[in-house]
Parts: sequence; structure tokens; C-alpha cells
Amino acid sequence: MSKPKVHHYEYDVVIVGAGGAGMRAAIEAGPHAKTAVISKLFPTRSHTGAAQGGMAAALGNVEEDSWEWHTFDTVKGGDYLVDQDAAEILAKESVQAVIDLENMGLPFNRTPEGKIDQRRFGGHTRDHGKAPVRRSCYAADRTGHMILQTLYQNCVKLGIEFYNEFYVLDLVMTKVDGQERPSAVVAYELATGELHVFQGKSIIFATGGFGKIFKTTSNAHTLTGDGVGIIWRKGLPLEDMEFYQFHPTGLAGLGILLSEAARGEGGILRNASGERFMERYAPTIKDLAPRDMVARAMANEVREGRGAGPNKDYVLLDLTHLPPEVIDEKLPDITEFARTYLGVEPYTEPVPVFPTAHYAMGGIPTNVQAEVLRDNDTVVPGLYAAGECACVSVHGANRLGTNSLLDINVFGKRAGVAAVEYAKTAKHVPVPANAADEVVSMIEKVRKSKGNEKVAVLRKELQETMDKNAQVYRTEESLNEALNDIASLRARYENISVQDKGERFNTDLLEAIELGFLLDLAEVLALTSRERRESRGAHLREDFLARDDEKFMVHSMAYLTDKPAKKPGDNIKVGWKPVIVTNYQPMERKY
Amino acid sequence: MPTMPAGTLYRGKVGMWSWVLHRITGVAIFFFLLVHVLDTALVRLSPEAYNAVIGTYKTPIIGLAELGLVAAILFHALNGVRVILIDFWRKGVKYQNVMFWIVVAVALLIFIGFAPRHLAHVFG
Amino acid sequence: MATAVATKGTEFEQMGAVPTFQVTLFVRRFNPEDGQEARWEDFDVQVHGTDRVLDALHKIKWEMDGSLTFRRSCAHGVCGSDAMRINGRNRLACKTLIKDLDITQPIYVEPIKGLNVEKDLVVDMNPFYQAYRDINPFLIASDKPEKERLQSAEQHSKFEDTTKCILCAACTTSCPVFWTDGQYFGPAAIVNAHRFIFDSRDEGAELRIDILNDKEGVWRCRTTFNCTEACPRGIEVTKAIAEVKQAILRGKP
Amino acid sequence: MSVVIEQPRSPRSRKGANWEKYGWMYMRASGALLVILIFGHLFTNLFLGEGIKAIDFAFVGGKWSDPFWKVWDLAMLWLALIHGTNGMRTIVNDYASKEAVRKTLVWALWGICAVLVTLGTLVVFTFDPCPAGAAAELLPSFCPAS
Ligand SMILES: Cc1cc2nc3c(=O)[nH]c(=O)nc-3n(C[C@H](O)[C@H](O)[C@H](O)COP(=O)(O)OP(=O)(O)OC[C@H]3O[C@@H](n4cnc5c(N)ncnc54)[C@H](O)[C@@H]3O)c2cc1C
Ligand code: HEM
Ligand code: SF4
Ligand code: F3S
Ligand code: FES
Repeated sequence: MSKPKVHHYEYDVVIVGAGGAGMRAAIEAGPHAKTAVISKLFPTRSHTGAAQGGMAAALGNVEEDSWEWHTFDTVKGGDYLVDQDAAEILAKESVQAVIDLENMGLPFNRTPEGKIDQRRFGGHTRDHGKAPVRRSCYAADRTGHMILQTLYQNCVKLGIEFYNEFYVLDLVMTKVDGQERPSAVVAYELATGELHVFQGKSIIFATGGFGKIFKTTSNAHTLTGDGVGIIWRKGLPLEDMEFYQFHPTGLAGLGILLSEAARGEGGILRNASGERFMERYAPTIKDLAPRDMVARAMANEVREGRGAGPNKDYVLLDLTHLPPEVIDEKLPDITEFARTYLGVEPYTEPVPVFPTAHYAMGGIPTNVQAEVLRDNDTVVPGLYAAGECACVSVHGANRLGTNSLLDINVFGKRAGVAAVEYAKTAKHVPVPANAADEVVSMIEKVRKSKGNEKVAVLRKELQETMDKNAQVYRTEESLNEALNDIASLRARYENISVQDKGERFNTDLLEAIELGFLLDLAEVLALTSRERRESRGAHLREDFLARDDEKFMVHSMAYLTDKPAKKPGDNIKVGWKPVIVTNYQPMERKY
Repeated sequence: MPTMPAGTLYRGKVGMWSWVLHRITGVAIFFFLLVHVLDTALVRLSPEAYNAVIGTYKTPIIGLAELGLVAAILFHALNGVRVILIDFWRKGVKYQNVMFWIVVAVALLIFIGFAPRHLAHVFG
Repeated sequence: MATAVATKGTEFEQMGAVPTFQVTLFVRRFNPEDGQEARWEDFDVQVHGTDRVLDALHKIKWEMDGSLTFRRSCAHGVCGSDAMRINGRNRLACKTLIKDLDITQPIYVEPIKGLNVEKDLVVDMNPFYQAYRDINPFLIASDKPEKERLQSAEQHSKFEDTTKCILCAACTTSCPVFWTDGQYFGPAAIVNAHRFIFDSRDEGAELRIDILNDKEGVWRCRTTFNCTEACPRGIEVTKAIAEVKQAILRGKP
Repeated sequence: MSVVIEQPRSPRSRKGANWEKYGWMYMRASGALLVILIFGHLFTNLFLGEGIKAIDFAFVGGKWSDPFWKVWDLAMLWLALIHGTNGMRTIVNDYASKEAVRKTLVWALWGICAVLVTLGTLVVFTFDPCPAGAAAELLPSFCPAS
């Protein structure tokens, strides 16, 4: 097979990813700099569109509220691992972020006076935990959809250049004055199999999450963590990878998300014998405890044999005591999902649910300017990250509901502004002539391989070991098992082959390459989880049940090293980075 | 190069099939009308010519075809009213399905009222 | 009460035991690189009671023929990637449960109609997106408010239905008028124009009305309702089109 | 906010005035009138009395001696032909893929329409129910026996 054709482009700002974060950045960058947005999906297919609940902002439209309370909730929700300066920015700029969206046309639900309506959401309180507060701005049960559509509409308005169904597979780093500097990204065009090198003064990564390392997940098939994986392979660190949020109410077996609103409206979790088990775990607020606590309780019920269903592997979300009108009016999406996908009628039958891998708190470390860090405090000039792929860290050890849609808007915007600022004065870093070589060999290796391992088989095994060993409950032992499994999968990955050898729309090939990123990230996640020997937020170590502020009130920073891995994980170095504390000293997390 | 493979027939519902019928009946009526204007124009030529041509309208075969024509006009006209209601009546969209069956029913009723009488004229 | 719930629980223990069964899928295949015409290929797939057509396609791709090509992402009907013609009707593969189809018969799966097929179930969506972009799908407003623009719940309700669109193209490619020459703007573009024409904050209604008054605009719609029936988001597409027609007749929203 | 409103781009094709809106309105207006006209026509011609049997020169002559039916049939002629031709034009526009073929067919349709409308109108206006030299039994009863 001939070498693929390579095209070259020159832009000021190159944005990888057209989800909420990427397009919010594009809207800032587009009018002021020559901007390209590269996305493996058509923009409106990005997973931001799946978000239902809402976007937090202390507008105070229906109840008194303040950004300061919001900051506190975010810090506490994140089990004090949040960088508090970043959380302050998030909360302060939330109001403008919502107003921006409204002014761009987002059809928010309205109060009787015509202002943006707000509703309650888990963990958001007034006056430092005194009572729940209405802080979530929403558009019915499709807030994420409306954000994604509105941002795309405004990109169309601004005439932003998109390269859709282009898979970015590599970041080109060029050595300038002895320093590795980002100069371009290399993308594979799905339609033709040709390669494209996008040179940019500023490069923004906004590639979203990587839920597909798990089997049960609310994430899309395409959320394979490519962007995070690319950064990782360049030897740059990843922060807080052990913190992965499991949402309590995913449809059992499928992982499709049922919004927290289900319990907000009075839904009750029961085990096989019909017991309301949350009474045992959180006697006062029961089913409305924070996500990490509820997920843990559910997993425990199943583990101790009280799960429902033929395999006793899920619990039940009971809505049958709610009047059908309430279900219809308040929870239409949930009812529809339950009916469509499980054939369960929520009026009369309880819905099988189980925690589902939902959100990566960790990712590419950045400062509050969205600049990517090469260690605890040195920035990589010209490289930015925003959205779920980044770790600013505003979510710490556990993200609050509605804070992610906020995150993508606030830090997406900041990334765009900073990227333009930088591009105004910076010069292009030269791109080597052979910039695409690495991707060429990556592709040709898979395409030409005569191996006998199948992508789908390896991926399934990876997801199964992650669900078994690195999910809600973790121990030294389970994490080592995961690491061993990943190591052997990695060996088998060398022997992988694809059936489709074609150039055009070769999704078979891309699934193989995506699996490579999944393996990398799963390994980092398992390793950092092993190294964090405490329990905090979403990270629960059964062998270290307590939070250990003495030793672990720090972010983990994982680096890929050249060290040969004698034992699985040996090639990864884990460092630690202090948490920025401004106002709130760690306290016990009680609700 | 990309092609547009034929594939299966689209399985639309009454909306689609009523439109297909509306279109077919419209074309049928159109062609009939062309002929009908011409034959009627013969009255200008001479009574004999007109009567000769109109005579053929009274033969059983054309008589039956006329029955078809009336059916076509009935459907086209009533469905046309349905389309107009969809366009201008607020609730038209909601009841389009029901209205289709009403169109069929009314067309059938009128047709049943008309057909025996017409056949009696043709064959009687 | 407790016992009632308990029995419900035990009932459930049995209920989850969903049967697996075998179905035959006829998939319309086309590979631009093999020089052959499009053709049907059949696959026998073992599926679960809760499986969707997308799961069956994945089974084929992952276990039998890796070259089978289709778009998908979210797998639960919100991203709009996988509109295809299943048993002759446009649907999202991820929202179509196999057990809801007649499984004694083969299931026919083919690309949506009226757009060029690129490979298997993948079509060239560009003309579809172009029509969308042509209607100016963004808020046009000249004021520069400090805070949010006010809008009453009633004003909001006028266009809420059409904000649900996920640009899946199920509607446009079910439209017999669109099939004829692909020039018609199509229901999806009109739906998205409707979303702005009836938004009280928008000032571009006249412009969009003018655009859709085009030869290829709303007047080509023959009210066949295929679009409404195909829309996976339950948008009342034909109604929206009728409202746009009325707006054009009035010359304002 | 940094978003500036760009001048909206021009619509997809703007080739002169476009009559689609008027065509659409005409189809509905004429359709509504045609329901009455055609049903009335069919009722009197095919249903009443002897139905199709009774139709001959004398029948037509008899009808057209009444200005009411003259206007009726003229209206029907104009409305239906234009309605039908415009409908056919829609269909041609839908299915004729070659521009040249499409143009030819549309011109042909309007040509035929014009000819028939003119012909029909002339016939109705210049029609003589009692042409000289015709056999009396073919003529309407009111003709003076010649
Ligand atoms: C079901 C669900 C419900 C949620 N509900 C809420 C909620 O109510 N409130 C809330 O605040 N948060 C919610 N979240 C979380 C939130 O939606 C996401 O974290 C957020 O939308 C992520 O946005 P993003 O822009 O970072 O990434 P995404 O929207 O996932 O976009 C990623 C983009 O990167 C592109 N991309 C990826 N890899 C590549 C590559 N290799 N090359 C080129 N492009 C690439 C993709 O094409 C895509 O455009 C929810 C999440 C899920 C899954
Ligand atoms: C009897 C009363 C009639 C009514 C109420 C009526 C109504 C209509 C309407 C509303 C349409 C537009 C359909 C649409 O836009 O989807 C239409 C189309 C059409 N009509 Fe009529 N019509 C009548 C009589 C006729 C006659 C007598 C002819 C033939 C000369 C005719 C031929 C057509 C044709 C060819 C079309 C186009 C069909 C299409 O585009 O699919 N109609 N009619
Ligand atoms: S209107 Fe419905 S069918 Fe059409 S593109 Fe939008 S969501 Fe899809
Ligand atoms: S299918 Fe087409 S004809 Fe009109 S009602 Fe829908 S756009
Ligand atoms: S895969 Fe997203 S809509 Fe079906």
C-alpha cells in the first residue's frame, strides 16, 4: 500500500475537539485569529449533547445565592482536593458564562418574570451547606444539547472553519532552543484516509472524556480519550487520573444515564428484597446523598448478594409510588429511556440501575489560563487544554452535578482568549518535514498486521477488568490485577489485526487505534489509583478507608518514562502536586 | 464513486400514500381534461361531430373508465380539501390521519351512491 | 406495603432473564474501493431481548465483518449519528429495539435515501448540512443586553419543540420531495429556521422567511408527513413547516 | 460579549422573482372553488336525469343558452386547466433531472394550457346552439325549426 497523502495547513489557533469546550474556545478565537477546529465527529454529535441536568451559576434569579457559596460547595463536593483559586474563578465567571449563552440564543427555561429559571441539584447549597439552593440553569432535560447546538450555531455565524471527521492522532513537538515546543497536530481524515498536518501557534485540546475504558458507562462509543492519550505519549504529565466519577443511576447493563432528578423527585433505591437500603448508609438524606456515596452503597448491596435480577447484579430505582403525571411532567427522558431500552414501565415497575462510569475529574493538567503544564508549575507555551480532557482542577476528587457544563464554558472561553493572546505575538514553531511519519507508521502497522487478535475482544477484556478491579471499590490487589491484565492486553495489542484494509471510512482501523489510547489511560488510572493509598471523593480504597489529608492532600501527577517496565506500571512515574487552598480548610464531608 | 443504490421501497404511512394517490389522480384528471376540452370544443364544429364523439362516452368500456375518473376526482377533490385544511386549519396537522380516513369514507359513500345509477345509465 | 415491594423484587429476579434469539439482518453493502455495485448481504446474529439494531450491527462489525461501516456515537438517541433505513423506515439504530421489529422476518438495514452513499451505511451529509447553514441557523439580534434578554414562558413555548432537533437527517431523507432531486431545503432546515423565526429575541425572521420563500423552500413540501413520523425526537415537523408557510404568507412570524 | 453579528449570507438561489408562493396559494384557492364547480358539473351531467345517456349536442346547447352555466363552465375551464397545468409543472420539476428536458416540458405544458383555454373560451363565447343547416332533432328544443 502506498504511503498516505499528507496535506499541510497553517493556522494561528488550532482547536482539537468540537464539543462544548472546543467550540466555546473557537467562538473567542475565531474573530481574532485564523482558527481551525478539528473534530472526529460532526460538532453537534459531541457528547456534550447528552448532558441533561443543567449548568450551575449563582444568578440568584429565584433565590438568594452567591458565587462564594458556589465556590464552597464545589470545594466541599470535590472532597477538598479542588484548587480553590480555580474554583473561585469557575464560580465567579459562571454568571457571565450563562449570560453569554443566553445572548447567543440558548433557549433557557424561564421564570414567570421571563428571567432564566433555576432548579436544585445535588450538593449545591445556600450559605455553606445550610439548605439546598436553586442554582442550576436549564433548558428542559436537554441543557447539554442546547449548549452544543447554540455554540455550533454561533460558530456557523462566525464562519469558523471546521474539519469534521478528522481524527487527530498526534501532537508534533519540535525542539527549539533545547525545549520541546508544540508546533502542529496530525489528523487522519476518515473519508479518504489521507493525513493532514495543522500547524498552529496555539493548540487547544478539548477532546472530552474517556469513559470507554469501562464497560458500563454513560459515555459515547467515541469517548476514547484520544486527546489525553496523545498528550500522555508526548511525555507530558496527567493529573488526578485516579478520580473517576461513577454516577449511581445508569440503566443496568447499558450504562445509559438516568439524571439525578429521578431521586430529586422522590425516586427510591431498593435491593432485591425491596429494602430501601440507603437508610442504612445515609440515615438522614438517604437517596439524596452525594453521587460517590450512593454509588458505593449500591455496589455494596450487589457485592453482598442483595442485588436484584437473575445475576443479582443491579438494584432497583422505584418510581411506582409517584403519580404518573409527576413522572410524565418531571422525568420524561428517564421514563422514555427505561421504556425504550429495558422495556420497563416505570409507572408500575422499578427500573434496574447500577453505577455507570460517567466523568473523568482528572486529565491534562492546566493552570487557570488553560495553559498545559509540563510539571507542577511550568507551562508548555502555546499548548492549552479545556473541558473534560483537562484538569484545572475545579472538580477535585468528585465533581458536582452541573459543574462540568459550567467548566467547559468558563475554561473553554479562557482557553480561546489565552490562545489568541499568545498567537498575536508568537511565531509558528517550525514543523519538521517528516511530521506525519509517526502517524503513518501507527496506521500502517495496524493495517498491515497479520496478527490474530481482535480489537473488540481486547477492548471487551479491558473494560471488564476495569469494571471488576478499578470501579467503585478498589484495593491494592484489585488494582494490581488490573495492571497485570492491561500489561498482557498490551502485549496482545501488538498482535492485533483489522479486517478492513481500505482507505475510505475505515472505522475498523480507527477503533484499533482508539483502543491503544484506552489501554494507555486505563493503565495510568489503575496505577495512580494504586498509589493513592487513601479514600477520597470518588476514589475508594477498601484497604485505606479513611481520607488521609496528611499524606494525600495533593494532586497526583503521572509521567510516562522510558524506563522499561519489568513490573506492570514501572514505566510510569507518579509525582505529587500541592493543592491550592485559599479560604476553606479541609473538613469532614457530611451532608 | 458514490452511487445512490435503490434499496427497498420507503414504508411511509397514510400521509405519503395519500400524496402518491393525489399525484396520480391529479395527472389522470389532467389528461382527461385535455381530451375533454377538445371533445367539447367539437360543439363548435357541428352537432354531428360532437354527438359522434360523445357517443363513445356511452359505450360500456368508456362508461367504466368514467367511473374510474369519477373515483379519481372524488379522491383528489376530497383529499385536496384535506390538504387545504392541513395548511390553514390550526388542528389540521393533528387530525391529518383521521381526515384521510374521512376522505376515503366520504369518497366511498358518494361513489356508492353514484356508481349504480351511472352503471344503470350506461348499461340500461 | 413492604411485602408488596418484596414480591415486586422477586418478580424482577425472573423478569430480567431476557431471552436471546437469532435474527437475520440484510445489510445494504457498498464499498467504494472494490468497484462493485451496492448489494445486500445477510448476517445471522444472536441477540438479546434488550438489544437494539445498533447492537446487532456492532456484533457484526466486532465479531464477523470488521469492514461493516456506519456512524454512531452516543448510543442512546441524542447525537443523531445513526439514522438509517430499517425495514423501510428511517430510524435511529440505537433507538430501535430488535424485539419491537418482526423478528420472524429478516431485518433490512440500508442507508438513508437521497444522499450519496459513501460506504455501507455512511452517506455524504454535506448537502444536508449546507441546507441547514443556508437558513442562517443562529440568533440575529442587534441589542447588547447587560444581562439575559427576557422571554416569557409563553413566548418560549412557541419554538421549544423545534429546539429539540439533533440534525440526524431522518426527516429530510424520508421526504419524497427531497428524494427527487436533493435540491429541496428539506424539513430539517425548515425546522431549524422555525426555531429562530418564532424566537421572540430574534430579529432575522424576515430574512429567513425570504430564504424559505425560495423555489426550493417550503412551497415544495407536499405535506406527506414522512418527516414527522421519522423524527426520533418527536418533533412535529410538518406542523412547524405549516407554521413557517403561514409566516411567509403573513410576511412576519 | 465578543460575538459580533456578521452580515447574514445571501440565500441559496435568487434567480429573479419566484412565483412558488402564488402558485401554492392558487392551488388551494382554485381547489376550493373547483370542488363546488366540478361536483356541480358532475352532478348535473352524470347524476341527474338520464346521466351520461342524456348528453349530446342538444344537452350542451340547452345548458349554454343559460348565462349561468356559461359562467360556470368558463370558470371551471380556466381554474381547472391552470390548476392542472401548475400541478403538472410541479411534478415535472420534481422528476425531470435534466434542465433542458425540464424547461421544454414546462413550456409545453403552459403552451397546451394556453391553447386549450383559448379554444375553450372561444367555443363558449362563439357557440351557436342552433347552427343553420343542422338536423332539427339534434338541436335543443328551443331552436326555431328551420
Ligand atoms: C450522559 C451525561 C450527562 C451529563 N450531564 C451533565 C449535566 O447535567 N451537567 C453537567 O455539568 N455535566 C454533565 N455531564 C458532563 C458533561 O456533559 C461533559 O463533561 C462535557 O460535556 C464535556 O465536554 P467537552 O467539550 O470537554 O467534550 P465533548 O463534548 O465530549 O467533546 C469532545 C470533542 O472532541 C472531539 N475529539 C475527541 N477525540 C478526538 C480526536 N482524536 N481528534 C479530533 N477530535 C476529537 C470529539 O469529536 C468531540 O467534538 C454529563 C455527561 C454525560 C455523559
Ligand atoms: C376538484 C377539486 C380539486 C381540488 C380540491 C384540488 C386540490 C388540489 C390541491 C390542494 C393540490 C395541491 C396539493 C399539494 O400541494 O400537495 C392539488 C394538486 C394537483 N391537482 Fe388538484 N384539485 C382539484 C381538481 C383538480 C383537477 C380538475 C385537476 C386536473 C386538471 C387537478 C390536478 C392536480 C395536479 C396535477 C396536482 C399536482 C399534484 C402534486 O403536485 O402532487 N386537480 N390539487
Ligand atoms: S427534525 Fe427530527 S428527524 Fe429532522 S433532523 Fe431534526 S431530529 Fe432529526
Ligand atoms: S416529508 Fe416532505 S413533503 Fe413535507 S411534510 Fe415532510 S417535508
Ligand atoms: S448513536 Fe447517537 S443517536 Fe444513535
